Amino acid sequence: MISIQTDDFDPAAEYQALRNSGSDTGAVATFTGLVRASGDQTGVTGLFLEHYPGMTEGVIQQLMDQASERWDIRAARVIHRVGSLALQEQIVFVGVASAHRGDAFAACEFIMDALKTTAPFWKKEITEQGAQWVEQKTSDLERSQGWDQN
Amino acid sequence: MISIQTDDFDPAAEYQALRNSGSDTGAVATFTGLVRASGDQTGVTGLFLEHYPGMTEGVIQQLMDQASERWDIRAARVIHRVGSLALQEQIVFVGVASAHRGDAFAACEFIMDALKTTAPFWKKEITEQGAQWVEQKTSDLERSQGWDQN
Amino acid sequence: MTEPEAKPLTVRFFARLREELGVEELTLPTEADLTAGRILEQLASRGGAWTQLKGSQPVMIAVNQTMAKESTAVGAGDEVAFFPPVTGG
Amino acid sequence: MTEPEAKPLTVRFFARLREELGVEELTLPTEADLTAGRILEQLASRGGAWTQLKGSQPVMIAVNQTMAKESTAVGAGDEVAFFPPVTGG
Repeated sequence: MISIQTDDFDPAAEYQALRNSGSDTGAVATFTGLVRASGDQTGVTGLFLEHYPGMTEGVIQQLMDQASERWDIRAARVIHRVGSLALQEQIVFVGVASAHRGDAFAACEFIMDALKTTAPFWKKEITEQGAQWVEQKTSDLERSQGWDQN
Repeated sequence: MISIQTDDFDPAAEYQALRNSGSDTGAVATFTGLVRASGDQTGVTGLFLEHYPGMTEGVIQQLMDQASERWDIRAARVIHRVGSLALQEQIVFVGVASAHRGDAFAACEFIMDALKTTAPFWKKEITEQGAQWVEQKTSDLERSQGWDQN
Repeated sequence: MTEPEAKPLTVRFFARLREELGVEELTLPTEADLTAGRILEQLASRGGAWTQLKGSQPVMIAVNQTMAKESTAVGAGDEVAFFPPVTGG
Repeated sequence: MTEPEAKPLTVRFFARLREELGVEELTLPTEADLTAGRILEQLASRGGAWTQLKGSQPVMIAVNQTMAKESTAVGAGDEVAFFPPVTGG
């Protein structure tokens, strides 16, 4: 399940869907990203998120397919918000259900890391001094490339 | 927060507590373990879990302290159930809030892996043929030892 | 017989590029041996904010919603997108 | 002056060991140079199910709720626990 949406989401509902993915689901790993006060700048009061409708969903589907080839996955769900978000609002949810925790953790982290460097989303930080597009992080690229070497 | 309890728990409430751990919390990673049908045996209908009151809480606290020394953690919560659990019931919850996702993922997975090999819990699988204590997995020991080499 | 009307090529911009160029989408006529890189050169030659398309900051390219390179061939009916490195999640 | 009464040493068993020995907790008198391993030997010499304490299956040891070894010294007032490898989570 992939959803790109302006509305907030409910991680509890996502978790329940993952939990109910079969009697051999023994592990559910989830990640939620939140708007925090210190990003590229300090004193962040909100974000504006833009995406490339169609391509974004396609890229995330490919990441989920890659994860399914690599790990035993019973269910996976990705939600990413776009538009204006205030401090501490939820930005992104990635959840994976598997028989075993190793697969659930790895697939969840892989999807999140790869999403950050390959899915077409762009983030603008809002501070009292104005708005500024966020620069891509070398550390994000390195985390994502790390999965190629495993 | 550490709780060893017979009652079920609500991952949504745990997530909210982690999410509200400060304006620089940008990442919440959670893991939930569930009773699944195929364990050491197939056709598992339930589990019985025993622990060592006092020592169990002490060991988990040490793991959380170790995680805090190693990663930037804003909050961490561990819940583990004991007693009789039916198929698909929740067994364990580990959640970590951090500024960054790398720290949240690593600390959550470390605590879970280390808990499995060092916290005094013992699991008995119930099938229609009877009950049988679960044997420790070499794979769990290897996963846990992997953290020493990082 | 009438010649079929050539379908145009759509170019889209996102995020900082969209804002600084003041354009979300434009259409270009197609020509022989066209590539995504050739389009970048043509647009950069417009001057002003457009020069950044061949400037020091990286410009990512997608053709028909798949990541592409400057050497990727493009033609009639294709959707070419230019955008800064992605920063979601 | 009266001699202080020697505090006993508590031994606890968990999980499969608790079930197969049919004992959850017992107290032992203390003696000089006692170790966790010496207690295992003494208990194993009781025969029957007790022999597994020195058998092929690993027996984990905790002294005062901290993981310990056979060589760990124990004495009056200590809590010694024996259990199979842990399998929680």
